[in-house]
Amino acid sequence: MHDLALQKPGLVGRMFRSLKLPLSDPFAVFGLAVYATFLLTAIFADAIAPYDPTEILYTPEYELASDLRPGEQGFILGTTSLGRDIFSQIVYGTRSALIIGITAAFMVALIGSVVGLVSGYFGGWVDAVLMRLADIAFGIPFLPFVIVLAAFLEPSIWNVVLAMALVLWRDTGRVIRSQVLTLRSRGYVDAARVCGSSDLKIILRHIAPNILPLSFLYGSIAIGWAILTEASISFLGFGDPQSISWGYMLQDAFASQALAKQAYYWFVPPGICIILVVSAGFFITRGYENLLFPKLGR
Amino acid sequence: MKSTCRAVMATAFLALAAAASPAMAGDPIRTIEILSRPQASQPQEFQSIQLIAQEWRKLGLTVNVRVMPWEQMSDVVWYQRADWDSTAWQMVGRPERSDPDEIIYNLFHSSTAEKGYNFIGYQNPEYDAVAEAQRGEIDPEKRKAMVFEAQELLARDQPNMMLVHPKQTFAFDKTVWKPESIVDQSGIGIRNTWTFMALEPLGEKKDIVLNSSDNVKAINPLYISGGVDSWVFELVYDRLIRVGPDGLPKAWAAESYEWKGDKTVAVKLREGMKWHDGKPVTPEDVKFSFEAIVSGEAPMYAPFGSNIESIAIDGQVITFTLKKPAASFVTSSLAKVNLIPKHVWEPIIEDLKTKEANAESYQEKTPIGSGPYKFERWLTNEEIVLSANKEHFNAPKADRWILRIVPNVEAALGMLRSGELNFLGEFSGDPKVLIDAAKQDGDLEVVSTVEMGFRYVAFNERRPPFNDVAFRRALSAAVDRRLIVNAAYRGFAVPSNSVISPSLEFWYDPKTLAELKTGHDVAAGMLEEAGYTLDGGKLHYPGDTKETLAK
Amino acid sequence: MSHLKAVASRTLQLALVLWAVVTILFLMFRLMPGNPMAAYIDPTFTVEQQQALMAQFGLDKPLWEQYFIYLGNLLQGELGQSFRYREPVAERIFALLPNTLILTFSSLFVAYAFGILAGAYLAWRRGSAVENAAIPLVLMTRAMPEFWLGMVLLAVFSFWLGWFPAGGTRPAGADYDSLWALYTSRDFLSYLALPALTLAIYSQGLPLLLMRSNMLDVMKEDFVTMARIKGLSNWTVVVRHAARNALLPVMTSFAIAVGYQLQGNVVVESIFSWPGLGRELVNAVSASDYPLAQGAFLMIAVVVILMNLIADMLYALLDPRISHA
Amino acid sequence: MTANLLSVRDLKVSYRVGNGHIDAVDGASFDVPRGSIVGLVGESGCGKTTVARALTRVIADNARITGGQILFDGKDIAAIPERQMNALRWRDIAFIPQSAMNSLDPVYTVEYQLNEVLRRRGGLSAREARMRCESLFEMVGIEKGRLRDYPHQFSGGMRQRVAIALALALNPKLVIADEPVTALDVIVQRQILDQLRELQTMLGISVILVTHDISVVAYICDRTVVMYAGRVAEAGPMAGVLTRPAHPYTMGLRNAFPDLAGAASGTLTPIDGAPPNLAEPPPGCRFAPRCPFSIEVCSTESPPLAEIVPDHRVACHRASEAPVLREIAARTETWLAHA
Repeated sequence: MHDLALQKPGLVGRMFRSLKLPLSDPFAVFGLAVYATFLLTAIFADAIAPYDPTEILYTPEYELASDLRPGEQGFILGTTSLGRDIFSQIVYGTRSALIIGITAAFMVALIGSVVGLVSGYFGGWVDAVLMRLADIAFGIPFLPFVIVLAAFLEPSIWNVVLAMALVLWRDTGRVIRSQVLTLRSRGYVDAARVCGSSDLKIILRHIAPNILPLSFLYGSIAIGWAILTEASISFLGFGDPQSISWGYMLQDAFASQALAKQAYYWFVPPGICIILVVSAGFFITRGYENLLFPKLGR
Repeated sequence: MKSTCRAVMATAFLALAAAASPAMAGDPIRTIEILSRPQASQPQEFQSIQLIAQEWRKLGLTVNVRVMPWEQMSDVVWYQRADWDSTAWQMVGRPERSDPDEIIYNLFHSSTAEKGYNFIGYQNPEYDAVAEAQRGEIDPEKRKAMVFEAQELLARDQPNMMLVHPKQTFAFDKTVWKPESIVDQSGIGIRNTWTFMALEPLGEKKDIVLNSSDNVKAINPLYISGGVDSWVFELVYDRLIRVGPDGLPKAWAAESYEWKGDKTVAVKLREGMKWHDGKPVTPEDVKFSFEAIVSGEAPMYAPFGSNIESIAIDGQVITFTLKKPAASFVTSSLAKVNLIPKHVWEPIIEDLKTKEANAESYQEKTPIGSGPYKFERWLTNEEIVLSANKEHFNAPKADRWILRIVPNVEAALGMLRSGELNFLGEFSGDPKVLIDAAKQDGDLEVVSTVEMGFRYVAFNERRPPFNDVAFRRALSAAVDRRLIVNAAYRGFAVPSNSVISPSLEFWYDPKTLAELKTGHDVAAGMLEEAGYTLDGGKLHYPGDTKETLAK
Repeated sequence: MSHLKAVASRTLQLALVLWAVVTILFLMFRLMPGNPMAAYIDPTFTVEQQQALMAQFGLDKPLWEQYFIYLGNLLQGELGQSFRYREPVAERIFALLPNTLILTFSSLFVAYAFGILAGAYLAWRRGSAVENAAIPLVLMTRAMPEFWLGMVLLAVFSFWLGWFPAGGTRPAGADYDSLWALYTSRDFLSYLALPALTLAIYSQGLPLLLMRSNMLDVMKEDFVTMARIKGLSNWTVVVRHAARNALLPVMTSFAIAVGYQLQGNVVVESIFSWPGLGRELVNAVSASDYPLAQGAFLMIAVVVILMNLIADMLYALLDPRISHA
Repeated sequence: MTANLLSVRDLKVSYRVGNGHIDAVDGASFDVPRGSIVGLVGESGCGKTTVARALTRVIADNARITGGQILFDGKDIAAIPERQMNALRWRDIAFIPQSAMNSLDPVYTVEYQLNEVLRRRGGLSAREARMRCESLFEMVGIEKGRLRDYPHQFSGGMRQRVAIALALALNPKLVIADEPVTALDVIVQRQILDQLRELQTMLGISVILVTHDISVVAYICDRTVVMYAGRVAEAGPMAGVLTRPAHPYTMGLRNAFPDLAGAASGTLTPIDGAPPNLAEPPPGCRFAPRCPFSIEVCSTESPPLAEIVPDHRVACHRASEAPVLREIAARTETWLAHA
């Protein structure tokens, strides 16, 4: 017992290790690199972005600095029809994208894991109730649900997160539950119970670490879902105009007829950012799948 | 750049304030809220509000722009009348609003403050008197003087901060339609009933194909269902009077009309008119049309008939006797109420009287009117097809009128250019884009018209500091309207300081705008004069006024 | 006997889920902030008119009473009256449903046909340069916002190249005897092309990846090796044995994809002016037309729930190990 | 017409693994006389299944026949083009897999799968095929009413019979049975083997029976080929090889298995140690590291496969001492001491 404690790495290190990041897969590594880049951008947005993304800018002649092309007047990616700096919006958009993505992913993974754990571990009526709830969640069409929620609540990026937390835990929950059932059938859970470990201890010690990578996998899918959903919601006009997101930028671009104006510098970059972040999530997911379910292999 | 500018300004004010060293300063003014709709649905409104908030902040106010969709905003403004500070709002142009009565009376008369359209709570007995007087005045010149007085009172009190009268921009394909045949209705634009009757085809294409972003809700002559719907039923149904291209009433199904005293109008029905099912249009039908709206089955139309005491028929002459004098009766009632066939609607209304639902929820399979176009087909959310009524006394030159539902403005422009549309009946995008597209395309002609409607910021007079005229005047003066015209409307609007649009030449008082002084210094001066002080860059109430509404 | 029991319990479960969704729907629409009628107020309205309007739609009754009225009406197939259109919700929804279904199914057929073939091909070419390039590309198509893709396709194929019309389901003013005549006309195909393509590009990823990984699994199975030892042609081996088995889960996913697609249509229908259920839902929600929004939402939910059930049954039907247990 | 239906000469099969390769079969030679059952026996990983599959030329993606000849009816089928080879498959060379469960396609009925070979490979008409299906089922003792059933609806033994019926469908000359009874319980094993023998005699075909179980060989085979680590250790008539084994490996193997009849002949003694890693095979005799009788030459020189008595070949440096070694090998301690 004693030297075991000595060898124990810190909690963070242990958590990190049990995530089993798929570092052998080049695409997954690319995905992680994309995440890292955007994460840094989001953290240092204030330092990177030359302007406040919502500030209406004027030229030195005190005219509205609208629809400037990239490079004109020193605006890297030009300005919007409202006279806002596109580059700064992209930079700050990273922040909301990641905030939405990561919180939504966290919620989905957390709720899904807890439901799956409790349901799989305790079984019986708890399981029955939770799985019926999952059935109901499966019966709710997701995008319409978000639309309704976003329309009735005040426009906010948190609507998407809330909707995902309310509905999308279902997939994670079911998968984790079946994983827990498999784990439970293995001897050591019974062994631990015979030794007098409490349920909580068994769950935290023996089961939770084994499902962590699976939660993380579903989390990384959820990041993409959240960002795409936020973009769709913004496009349909239910977004939050106060916080600049890439979806909002695209909506702004289309509403301002960037297509007809051939303002590619406006509607292409946010699209690429979305594709990059979301597919980065998918790449990591695939790396995980290859790691967790090698039978799917390449 | 801008923030430094602000800082310098603030310091300057600080110095000024210190020099004046007021004996007393009130509480700092709480955070002021201003409501706006989202950029997605209302880009110009949203941008105007951003600009306004930015200017107000320079006066030392803390301003919070709250964005909410229309449903929520209207709910707050209408039903929580004590709970908001200021809001963006708009009135849209409609032909019957060519008569100023509705705007002058409903928006500002104290009787509508509690539950009606005076949601800002404007109370001014002097104004009430003028608004009431103009209603009963049949002599146009005398009435005009009263309407001018009302406009000047509003300019003085600034119950609202008037922003602009936008320009309506439409376009059509000049290779399909003869450009000279377009009618530009004042305050409305070229998308109007007159144009649809007059459009002259140049070649083989004889169908007017136009777009709307909004779905058609109903084609029901007894239900005021929405803007797009009115395009349709104005073509399918005739009215005794129509508001002409110049904004003044014009005899239509009526051959002529005549005021007999200040409570009686005699109307002579045109002869030889027929319903789309072939039956003749009779004075009985006309009488029925005006009785149907007050039958209790058409609540939205009821106000347009509620002032009618009796209707008498003598040959082709129909005489309306009113309960009390109403100058606007011709425009707002005779030009508003659709003529409907008695033989179709009488049984329907009798049947509806026994039921809970009313005529507003009744949709005929094939609406029968007597108008210049006949109803052909309606595909839910996709298109409406009308065909020309060649027997009409003002038969259209086009063959069909086809309304396509195109929710996406980008797609609408693309369709216009590809020929899928030949008349741009609605364009919510950037007019400059449209003009550029027309230049590139060569086939398109764009026409902009100053609207009858207007955009404004409503101040809630119930809540301090908006109950103070000086404060309202200062806030209104803070923003140069030209900045809004240029920055938010791209030049496609005219500055406004009156609820009457300059497009209504007869009623419009140009003095209101000419006397409006704007600019930051003007506004700051007004506030200072009224005793407001700046402390630490924050604006404070005058005297010992306490902030009672801070959260 | 046990078969019957399984069907009965499945049906009961379905009913339970439906009831729960209906209830959530009701509460969601009624408990949200905002007066439902506020958006329908005109300056000419009097107080009495406003109250009459509320009464007409039963909004003056207590919430629980509204709920039971709502449930009762639903049981009779009555979805209520639209605030905005003043007509029965069911009528509008059933007018729009065919358009949505045809768009959903045609795009999914294209997506599945392509996805299945390409997935099988990639499984066959596994480890090749083609595969290495294709997989990330496919993942990227799933990472694209649908409206963005739709807009780009619209700009390129309609505005720029002029190959396809920009929106709607038919040429202006064209008349067809029936929906069938419309759906089988050539014109319709050109109107369908772009929205269906947008959806298809987005949805081909799922069947493709699923087919590929299933194929890889199945190709390792003994019976495929046996088929080769039997001297059967490559085609027979790959198509009749490997693909047939790999298809099972893919076909099941089709039913679920229908449910998902129906939700995704919302965005694409708005871009291509497609008169469908998704756009109606968005309109109704923006206009606070509760009965209509509820009806459209419910209709989509019913299809989603039904498709989940069909997916289960389809699997059982297609897999003799379950159907012939 | 040669006496041997099949003659394998110096067959080499190698697998590509990573950057290197493994010679799973390294110079195997044996004969299959017409009308006989030849048992191909050895531990798992000895290359017997690879040989069996190499005979059909349907081998793993990373495997390749790198040398030797497979003379079938006098023709080297290792060298003919794939088209010709494919023509031979199932018509001349059929296969009974280890697990019929996995080797029957789960989504088709048994009848469909029979029909598939009968019609596509045998060119039978629909009617002929149906009659043939029924007679095949009769032949393997399953009621024809079950033709319409799916594989999962049969029991393990029944499925194996179906697999036999399938193998016999086109009257092949050679049937390769890869561990056909391994997955079954002993009683069913006997039934299946009896039937196989019966049908083989009746139809006069040749059978290669691949198994790790020497008692199965003893039960029905005419001849035995013992493989070890990719090579043939000993080959000859079953009786000769099993009663008078000349290779120490065969001797050990004999001790390690119970009789098929169930009665163990004395105690069972496993051969200690594991087969060599074929990526780096030991020089000399590959059995040498495990062999209790190995001498110096064994670990330097590879023994040739030489005929010690007519028709009985052994690859062992001490083949001449076989009778003595047999005596010692029969003792359990020989194998234990070595460990």
